[in-house]
Amino acid sequence: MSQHQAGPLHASRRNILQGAAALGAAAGIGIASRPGPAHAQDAARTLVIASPATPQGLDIEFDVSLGSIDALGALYDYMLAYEKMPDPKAPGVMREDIGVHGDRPNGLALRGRLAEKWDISPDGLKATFVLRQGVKSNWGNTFSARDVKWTWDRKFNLKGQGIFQTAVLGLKTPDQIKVEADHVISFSLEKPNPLLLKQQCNLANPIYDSTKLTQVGGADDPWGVQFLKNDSAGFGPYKLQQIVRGQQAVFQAREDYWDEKPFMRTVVMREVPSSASRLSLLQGGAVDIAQFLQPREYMSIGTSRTLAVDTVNASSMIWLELNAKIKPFDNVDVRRAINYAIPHDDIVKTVYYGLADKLTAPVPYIYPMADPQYFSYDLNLDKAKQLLATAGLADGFSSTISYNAGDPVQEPIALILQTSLRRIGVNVQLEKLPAGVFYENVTKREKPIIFYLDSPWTPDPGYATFLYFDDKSYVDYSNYSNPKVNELIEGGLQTLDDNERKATYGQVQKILMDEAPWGFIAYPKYALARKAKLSGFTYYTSNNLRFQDFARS
Amino acid sequence: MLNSAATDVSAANGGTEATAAGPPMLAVRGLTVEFAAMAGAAVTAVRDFDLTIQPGEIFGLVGESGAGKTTLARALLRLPPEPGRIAAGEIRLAGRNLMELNETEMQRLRGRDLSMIVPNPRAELNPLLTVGEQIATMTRVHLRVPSREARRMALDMLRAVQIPDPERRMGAFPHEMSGGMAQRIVIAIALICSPKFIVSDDATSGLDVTVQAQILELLRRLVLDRGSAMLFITRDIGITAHFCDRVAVMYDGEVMELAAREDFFFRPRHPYTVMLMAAFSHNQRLRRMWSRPEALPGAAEPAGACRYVARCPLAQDRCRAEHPALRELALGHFARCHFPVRP
Amino acid sequence: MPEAEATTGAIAETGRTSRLATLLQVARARPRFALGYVIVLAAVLAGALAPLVAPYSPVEANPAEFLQPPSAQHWLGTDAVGMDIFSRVIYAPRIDLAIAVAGTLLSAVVGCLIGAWVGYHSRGGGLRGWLAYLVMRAADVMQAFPVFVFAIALVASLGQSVQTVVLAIAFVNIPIYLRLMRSQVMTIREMRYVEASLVAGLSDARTIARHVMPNAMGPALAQLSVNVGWSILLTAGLSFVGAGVRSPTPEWGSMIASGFQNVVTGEWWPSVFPGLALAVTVFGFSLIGSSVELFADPVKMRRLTRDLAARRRERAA
Amino acid sequence: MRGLLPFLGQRMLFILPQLFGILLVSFFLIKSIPGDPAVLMLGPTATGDAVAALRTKLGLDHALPMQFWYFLVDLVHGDLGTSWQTTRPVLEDLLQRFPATLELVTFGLLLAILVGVPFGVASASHERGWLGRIANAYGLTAGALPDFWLALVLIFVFYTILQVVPAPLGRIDFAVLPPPTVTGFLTVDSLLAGDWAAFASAASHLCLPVLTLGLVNAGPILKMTQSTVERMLHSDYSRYEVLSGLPRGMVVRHALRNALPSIITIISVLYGYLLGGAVLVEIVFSWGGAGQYAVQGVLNSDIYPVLGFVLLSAIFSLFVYLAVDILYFAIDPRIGR
Repeated sequence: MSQHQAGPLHASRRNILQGAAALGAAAGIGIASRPGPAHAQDAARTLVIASPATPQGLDIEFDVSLGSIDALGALYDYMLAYEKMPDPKAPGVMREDIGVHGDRPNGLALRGRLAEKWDISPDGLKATFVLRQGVKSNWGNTFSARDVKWTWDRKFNLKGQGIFQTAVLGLKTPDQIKVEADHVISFSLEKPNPLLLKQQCNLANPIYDSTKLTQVGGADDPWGVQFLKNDSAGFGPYKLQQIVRGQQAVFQAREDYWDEKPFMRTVVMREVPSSASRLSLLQGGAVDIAQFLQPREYMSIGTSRTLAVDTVNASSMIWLELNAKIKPFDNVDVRRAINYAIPHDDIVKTVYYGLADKLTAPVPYIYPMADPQYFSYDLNLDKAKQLLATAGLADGFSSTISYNAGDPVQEPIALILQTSLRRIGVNVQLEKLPAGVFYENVTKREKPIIFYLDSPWTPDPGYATFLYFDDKSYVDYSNYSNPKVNELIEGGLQTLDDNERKATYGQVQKILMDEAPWGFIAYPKYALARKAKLSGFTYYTSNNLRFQDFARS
Repeated sequence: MLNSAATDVSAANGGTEATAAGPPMLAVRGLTVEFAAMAGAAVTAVRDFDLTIQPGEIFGLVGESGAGKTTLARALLRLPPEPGRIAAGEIRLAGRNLMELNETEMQRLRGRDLSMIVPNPRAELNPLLTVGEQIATMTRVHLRVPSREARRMALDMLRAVQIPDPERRMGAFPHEMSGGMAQRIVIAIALICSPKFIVSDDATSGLDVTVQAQILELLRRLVLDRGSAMLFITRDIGITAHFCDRVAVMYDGEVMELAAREDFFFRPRHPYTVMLMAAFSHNQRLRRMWSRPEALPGAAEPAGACRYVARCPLAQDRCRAEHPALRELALGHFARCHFPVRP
Repeated sequence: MPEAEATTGAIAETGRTSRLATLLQVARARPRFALGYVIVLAAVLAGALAPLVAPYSPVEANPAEFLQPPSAQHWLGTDAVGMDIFSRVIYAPRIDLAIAVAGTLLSAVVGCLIGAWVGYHSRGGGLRGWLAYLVMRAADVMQAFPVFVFAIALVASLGQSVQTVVLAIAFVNIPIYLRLMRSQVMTIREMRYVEASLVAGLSDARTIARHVMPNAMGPALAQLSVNVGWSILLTAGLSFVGAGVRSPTPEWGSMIASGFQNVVTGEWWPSVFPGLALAVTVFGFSLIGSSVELFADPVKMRRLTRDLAARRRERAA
Repeated sequence: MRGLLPFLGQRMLFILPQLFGILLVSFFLIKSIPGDPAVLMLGPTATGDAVAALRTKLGLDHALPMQFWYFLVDLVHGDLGTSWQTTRPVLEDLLQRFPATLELVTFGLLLAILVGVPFGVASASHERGWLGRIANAYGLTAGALPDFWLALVLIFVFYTILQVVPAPLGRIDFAVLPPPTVTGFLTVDSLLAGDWAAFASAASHLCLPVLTLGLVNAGPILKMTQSTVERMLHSDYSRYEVLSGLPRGMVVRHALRNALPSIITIISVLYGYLLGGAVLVEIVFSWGGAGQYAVQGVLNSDIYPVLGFVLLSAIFSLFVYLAVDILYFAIDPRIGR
């Protein structure tokens, strides 16, 4: 009897529960079908990247942070590009063919992008580009020579990092860039410049949609600075769908892109500040790529069947700026002594887990004309002490090494250095600088020894050495100054003959290694941790990803 | 105290009201309360105490500060002040031996059959609860009446203790009441369950003389109406003269003299009693001497001596050598003295 | 309830005859108090004797042996650059205790001095009374500040060094002592002997120094130990976000921080051991703090003595 | 309740100068940290001209007092400035991050209360029993644990070894879309949206950080509860209740009620403190909360996030204290009437 009574009651309760479950399920479907990046119809064509930071700005003039450079290669197109070739060591990985090709025009293996044809006059003073027709921007505006002209005018006017781009080409006024016809543009130089074509491939020279930018900026903001903080106007394969800084940026492939449509229709960059977290997201399958892991974490991926790590030799270098204007680093022997006390092998093994090579030249070893033969600074504490004695510092001295708290490898390297330097009587204090103020400290050049990790994007020894060692360059953060070196570097930047240049830069590298303006530490490799099924990774000397390279098998 | 003396006293004590039927309302035998000390022997605050109180009787107990009155009062509810502990003795309430009850049974009994009226009631009442709630809680807990009934009973009780405007006062908080008003509330709490026995500890000490008189009258009537009995503990010997059926005086944990009211006041036999009365009846200055801390009974008295010997003007060698027993000097009149004062 | 008070008072009286014996008994009966002193003593000794005891240099990187799990060679393992964790853990009290004790003492001295002055003049009018009021409002502001953000900002603004951390810790603690002292002094100010000394012609400053301060120091002193423990935690916290002492100074907080990334991947020892040492030390200080609190509180002390006596009696029975 | 409004009004009057003082101190303190926002904003490749131009634009070329004045003027207009790190208005950033911190701290404190109060009451009413001893030991231990270390240990045990909780990576799985923002509390919002997947994810991410904060902060709550309830149980009125034969449970309940003001006070103090004090736990769990935002601001010379955070937490504390006052008012008839 009591069971009979309980029966219907139970039933009705169950009904209610079922109803609730149905509601829940409906809600679940609601989520799944909600138009969102992570739930696009075709998950296979969505690329999810765990990144240390979402793009801070989207304007290369003011921002070269990690997230930003990955965005640039997707949102913008460039005049030229290097041809791709398979990486000699990493199977399945492509890289730019940046070598010297005597058989090709201008000695370079280039392919046209926004420029279809290009030509440099025999005296090397004028370059003419014939531009591609029918290219549309993400705002639907048609590409023309005016866009190129406007792009370079912007650099002259804003005086951000673009002013460096103009200077490196020897451009003094905007008038040197001329619209010859609707789709023809020319660059006129006072002196021949071997970088002219290389710079057209440089990530820092994206071509803007001038129509859109002049229109949105109006008179107050003729160069569209405000607009470009949070949006893009370019001719690249993707457009920006959403950016929430600190959380994520979403990119959508453009249907009206002029070239081959990218495989990945949607790209989601999620900000995950901790590298361990990025790794664990990749391991959990939540993301396709985990960027910038720590060396130890790459090793931990090891032999996983679902994950893979691509490791390639790269253009990055990490070194100590030995400030030549601060005693005792004005003394060459002291700088040499420091170099002899760097335990390269320990650093490469303990800190990088082998994912680096020792820094054997003042330019990236993958660049043409880089020559490791002048490197002689294998760990030799006796020699170091001897050099200190020669410098009158037999009892050693005290100093400070400043490093970036935001780069996890710098502290362990600093600790190893500290121990090693103590053995030659040099007592260094370690100064940890928060990531945000680290670069300010580098640019102020007031620290005796400060870490620096950088890569000269243009694969050219002249470009690289000018950047770091010519005292006219504002990136000469070690205050190194040698008129002879200046002369050689600048001479090589006005020569088109590759053989002559090779000799010149050989000499430059020899002097630099001898005078040791840096503490030469390592070439960190570029590594990409990804799902095994993801293919197409291509390495660029600007160390960025281009989302359009990737496909899923 | 010698055992023989104890039995002696209890027999005589009970004999006072030999006509009363049934067991006495409260019978205490050999109650001893000790306080532990970190170093040295324990201090005895109430020693080998005997007391018998009949139904309907109001028994006065007078003593100075430190005589052990409060310790005794609380020990009767088996809750001696911490860190004291009942070391020996027996407490019978209407024949039931309280020492044999467990804590839960004791808890049910307190406030129900055996309740206590405390001094300084404004501090004793819970400041966050209305007085109505506090009174009603007693019946809800002890008599298990529903809340509504409990409220009604509380209201009746407030009327009974003559609180003006009782409906409004039900919702008042203790801090909103005067001392006399709060004292009435505490009396209401003590009496609402019609307990068999009430211990009143210095209940009127903080009150104005006029209020004091009203409250005493009220208390007397309520106790008698309900057929209860009461132990009325006070420092004020004068009150007992009007209010109590029998009176005892206590010194250093012992009864020094015990007699029916008239006997006690007209024919005191113990030197201490005489001194108390003299001090009380003469002038203010002497009265103040009563609670002077220097006058505290010393724990250092030799074990074999009369506890009062140090202050006694009539002390002789025997008083220092032999602890006197409580002797019945006349019918129902006891004194603990080798050399009682002639009446 | 005056009578019960009097009785217990009498008992306390007998207890006072042998105060030291009581303390010893309490220590025996409450071994945790003794434990507190033992822990702190051990930490101090570890710091003092570290150069003799430590098997390795606490700041020497040995890249050949990085991230070794605990073993016979490295009792507590090694960290990411091969420094011996045991050596670093026992060297750390030098920094952690020094900073915490120095910071606490500094704040106590400054806080008490200002607090005494403010308390002395709080009831007065005029310029001094107004200034005293201003000081109290400033203390309000300081205390309303998120402590941690404030401390980091101080370190960031003054530059990273041991002295700065000490200063930051002193700064955030000052209001505690200021308030304690002020309220004490305000009470004592009203006492007769203070007026007497004023009437006798002593200056304000001398009155404060001679009569007010000594009588008002009690609660501030009782606060010290707990505060040292708390300051150790704050020091470690500062180091954890990178605003504390410089690497590789052996310091528990920064050791925990440097091992932080390794914990997720399973190398727990670089973080866990220093944290354990830190927790045990702070625990020691809070034990001392609670024993001081107990000795300073007559009511609790009485209750404890009674408990002990009761237990002794039970044992005897 | 006629006394309540003037009572609260008085509090408000007191709080405004205090807010001003806090802003003043933080402004000059952060400004004294070396670091030029213009240089930092423009990055390493900026030229001197560009930096100078930006400095003018940001008003950095004015004297500090003037800069403070401009900040106050903007503040009155609801503009808290812009963070150079996120390049977003600070108010927007904070509205996003503050609820994250608040959710963490609120649940953490709830747990702390759930542990601390019953345990404290139990130990106060069984002073000499084993429960009292455990509670004593717990109170002392919890106060000694560095929360960031406890967090690491919990991660090691529950994530690395047992793998029963998600990785310590923020508030919700990356694969799960966060629910539309209503309160900013992910758990609440996902329930409002009926999104069970999001709720499960948010709740599982809350587990360890809440456990950390709960366990550590239960210590002071326990101690306060224990000592106050103990004091109340030794008070005249508790003794009187025992004398009146009220059952032990009721006496303890009344003692707890009388102890509530002290307990509420310690909880409110912890609440205010934890907004900034939970930052270490936020860092360990990559929580992305307001405390983390402020600390990053301090470390990177990003002044406006710090000022914004300090201001917001002061205002929050103000509300907490108001709530506490109202609670006092409700609990204790002696206040304000």
